[in-house]
Amino acid sequence: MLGLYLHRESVIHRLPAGAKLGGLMLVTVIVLTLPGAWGALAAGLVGAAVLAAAELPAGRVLSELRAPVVMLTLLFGFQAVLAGGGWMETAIAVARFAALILLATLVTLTTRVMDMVDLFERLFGLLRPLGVNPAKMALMLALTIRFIPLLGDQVREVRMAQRARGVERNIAALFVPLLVKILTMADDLTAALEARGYDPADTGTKNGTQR
Amino acid sequence: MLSTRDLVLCALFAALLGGLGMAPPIPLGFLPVPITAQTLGVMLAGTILGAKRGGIAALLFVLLVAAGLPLLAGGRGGIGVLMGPTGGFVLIWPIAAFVTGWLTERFATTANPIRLFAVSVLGGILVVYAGGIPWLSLVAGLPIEKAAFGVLAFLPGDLIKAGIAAVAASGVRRAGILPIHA
Amino acid sequence: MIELRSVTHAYGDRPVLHDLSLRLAERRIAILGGNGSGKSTLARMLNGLIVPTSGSVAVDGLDTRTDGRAVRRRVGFVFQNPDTQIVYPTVEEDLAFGLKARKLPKDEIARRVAGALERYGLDRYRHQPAHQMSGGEKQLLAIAGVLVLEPDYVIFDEPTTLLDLRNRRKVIELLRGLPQTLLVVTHDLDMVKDFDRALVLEDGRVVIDAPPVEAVPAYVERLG
Amino acid sequence: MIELRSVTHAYGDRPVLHDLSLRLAERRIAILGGNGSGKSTLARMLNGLIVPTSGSVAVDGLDTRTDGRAVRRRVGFVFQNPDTQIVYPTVEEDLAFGLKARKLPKDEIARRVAGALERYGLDRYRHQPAHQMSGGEKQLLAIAGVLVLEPDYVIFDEPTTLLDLRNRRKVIELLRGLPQTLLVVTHDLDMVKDFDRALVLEDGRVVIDAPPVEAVPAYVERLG
Ligand SMILES: Nc1ncnc2c1ncn2[C@@H]1O[C@H](COP(=O)(O)OP(=O)(O)OP(=O)(O)O)[C@@H](O)[C@H]1O
Ligand SMILES: Nc1ncnc2c1ncn2[C@@H]1O[C@H](COP(=O)(O)OP(=O)(O)OP(=O)(O)O)[C@@H](O)[C@H]1O
Ligand SMILES: O=C(O)CCCC[C@@H]1SC[C@@H]2NC(=O)N[C@@H]21
Ligand SMILES: [Mg+2]
Ligand SMILES: [Mg+2]
Repeated sequence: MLGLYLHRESVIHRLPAGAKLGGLMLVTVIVLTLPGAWGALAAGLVGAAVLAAAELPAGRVLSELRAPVVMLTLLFGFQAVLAGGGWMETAIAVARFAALILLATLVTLTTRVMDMVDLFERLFGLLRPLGVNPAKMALMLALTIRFIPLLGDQVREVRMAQRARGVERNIAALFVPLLVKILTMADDLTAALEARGYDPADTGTKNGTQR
Repeated sequence: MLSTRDLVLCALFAALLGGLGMAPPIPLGFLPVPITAQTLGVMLAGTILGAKRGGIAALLFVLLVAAGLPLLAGGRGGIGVLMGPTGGFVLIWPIAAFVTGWLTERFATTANPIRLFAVSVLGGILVVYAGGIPWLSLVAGLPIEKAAFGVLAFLPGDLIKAGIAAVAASGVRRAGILPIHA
Repeated sequence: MIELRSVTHAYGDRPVLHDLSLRLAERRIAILGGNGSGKSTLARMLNGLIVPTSGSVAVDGLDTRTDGRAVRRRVGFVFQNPDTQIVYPTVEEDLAFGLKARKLPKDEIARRVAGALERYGLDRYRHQPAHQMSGGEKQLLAIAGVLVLEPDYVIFDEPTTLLDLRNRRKVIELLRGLPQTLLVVTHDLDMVKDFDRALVLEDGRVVIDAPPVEAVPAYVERLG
Repeated sequence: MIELRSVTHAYGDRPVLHDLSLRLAERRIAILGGNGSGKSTLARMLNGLIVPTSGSVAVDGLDTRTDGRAVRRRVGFVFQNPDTQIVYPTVEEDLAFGLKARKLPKDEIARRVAGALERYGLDRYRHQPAHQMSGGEKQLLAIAGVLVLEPDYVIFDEPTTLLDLRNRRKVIELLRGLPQTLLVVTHDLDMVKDFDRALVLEDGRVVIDAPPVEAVPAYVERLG
């Protein structure tokens, strides 16, 4: 996976997160309602324009699309063959989703996680009457993004440790140590968050440090 | 209500769900829905974290996919994908994790792998199919019986995942870590 | 000053600290002891991350049990593993995290982050994902993330164990230059030799309490 | 003997080891170097956990690329963090894990596990959840879990960093008593002073290759 946010001093980078996500939604709806190839074409053009304006390395960004395109082709392609839908239809479906994935990727590449999370926090504010705590949701989203590469490291480490002990492939045996590690790491992560001034009681709900 | 530790655990399992997307998806051939490892994450979130935290973990994952992160198997993400034929399966994951967790809290609080397997099947397979089949039928224009019949092809894989979830959750319990009561 | 009054702590029914009473007023205090002797538990107690099962801990007169939040504002904490301390994906965002949690105004946050980026040599990593940095750089970021909050006391729990000699030296130098009161848990006896005081823990009790010149040789001898 | 022929390794497009050619035949070899210099990558290459991007590694004539499994039977590996290596919830089950994977007969497994429990002082933890043990005990268990497989070579990647002085000494003594050929990655220069050979890595190249009496002072000097 291409790193999440890729810093550039571009107009697109400076746009507010809300505008970018709102725009993405709008384009998505348009693309999915426009008939035939038109939607894909429109989204592709928007994508190309944004890609250029964002001053991102086009080659690298587009190569990120390779896996999803292969995947989409396999998904929709078989359908064409077996269900007799025709290749044209498959190509259009693949192009539509590929263009939408490109647009989504461009949003995450040009928006800092913090800004994205702030946006979610404001949106969740609307759900406060339902008992939703927007600050907590926001923090969890940020943590999730941070934990994904951390987890990748843990998986690699655990797998290597198993191979080193002569077990080349044992999925059940992979998950036990992985989960034990994740769960023990949770203690340290919790302490570190609170040590840095995060206070769960801060945002309306009660429940201080407890172990 | 959620302690800091709960926030961390939810985020960790949401990340785990994302991490399982790195495993290459397998296309079936006759449905525009692949076999993926990610439902295993749904089962693990439920059986290990319980209803509330498990549900939130899966919800975080869905929100991040909606925000555009390429976290679905094969590097896909964004609202567009969620509107596609597989969207129903994904959107139901928070509820599926919640149900798995709810059942776990009631019937599978020990290290007994059989019970853990059963709750994983009910929450992580039945609920997911219940969300996925009607959506698939609608979006792909398939008659619902055909969609339901096609989805049966996922059953062997999903049963294996439930087995892995049961063994793993049982191992975690035996290791003496039980965040379900914490 | 940090004061412990008959502090006892148990995890479940397993006692880990036994009736500790201490007044910690020196500028640089080392906490030594074997694996499992209770060092991390004691350290976490000093800023209220853990509250004692019985007894009390007070920082400048604030009780950690009742004023935990105010205590943590004064007492920063750096852990052994930087990976578990970094919250946001990129360096700049991560430095801002604690400041945002304190609800400081935006421009104040920006000012302090910029200052920290420069002071700790992290400027060129500003927009870089933290997980791509080396172990030493990550530990610097973790320390910076705490110091940017301008605490009066900083506790370090084995901050150099994962570092190589060069990075270790860097961190030690950084510590030496800090104006704050420092409490350092470590197995690295060399690092604390010029400290003002060293406590040696054994099975949750302080068995040596003296300046390092005395305490370190006595500790080494105890190890047999 | 382990032999590297023009080994190069890159993660993605980032080169980490550059054209290394080495014949490792000494009984005790130390691998030194800064954070990120490529020590762990090199160590993992020696038992085929990582295969070179170009070039080849052979252990007693077996190529790690084609005979990875057979190589790993001969070459044991102990990681820095014992938590990663401990697979099964309890001590006894964990020790049996690697033996079962080798499909040894049941009574042979029981015999070897009992032997290891005794030899490494783990007998009283036998049925205890491994992750509730202290750091030092966990590291002993991790080492025991590898040695119970009776490899001819053992690679240690910073086996003592998380340990206190006493446990560190225990591990060092344990290493000293091992009949196997040892390769040890470490930042602990003291630990390797009586080794037969020390390699110092810098940016993926061997910059010093000499007995520790020469190599260690030269390395310290290089650090400036
Ligand atoms: N969350 C916990 N639950 C139960 N027991 C714990 C917990 N944390 C620590 N312990 C136990 O308490 C004792 C003291 O642990 P502590 O972490 O304070 O030791 P330490 O001196 O920091 O050791 P090390 O040098 O290995 O870091 C150990 O026996 C440890 O196993
Ligand atoms: N799986 C990986 N993917 C990408 N880069 C990696 C990976 N593993 C290591 N690296 C990079 O390769 C370089 C060498 O890493 P390596 O772990 O071999 O260093 P090391 O000498 O063991 O360092 P340390 O003393 O910190 O353990 C580092 O820059 C590291 O960031
Ligand atoms: O990646 C996606 O777009 C969503 C895939 C949904 C896959 C469903 S979930 C239940 C069933 N089991 C599988 O392995 N795949 C399907
Ligand atoms: Mg400790
Ligand atoms: Mg290393």
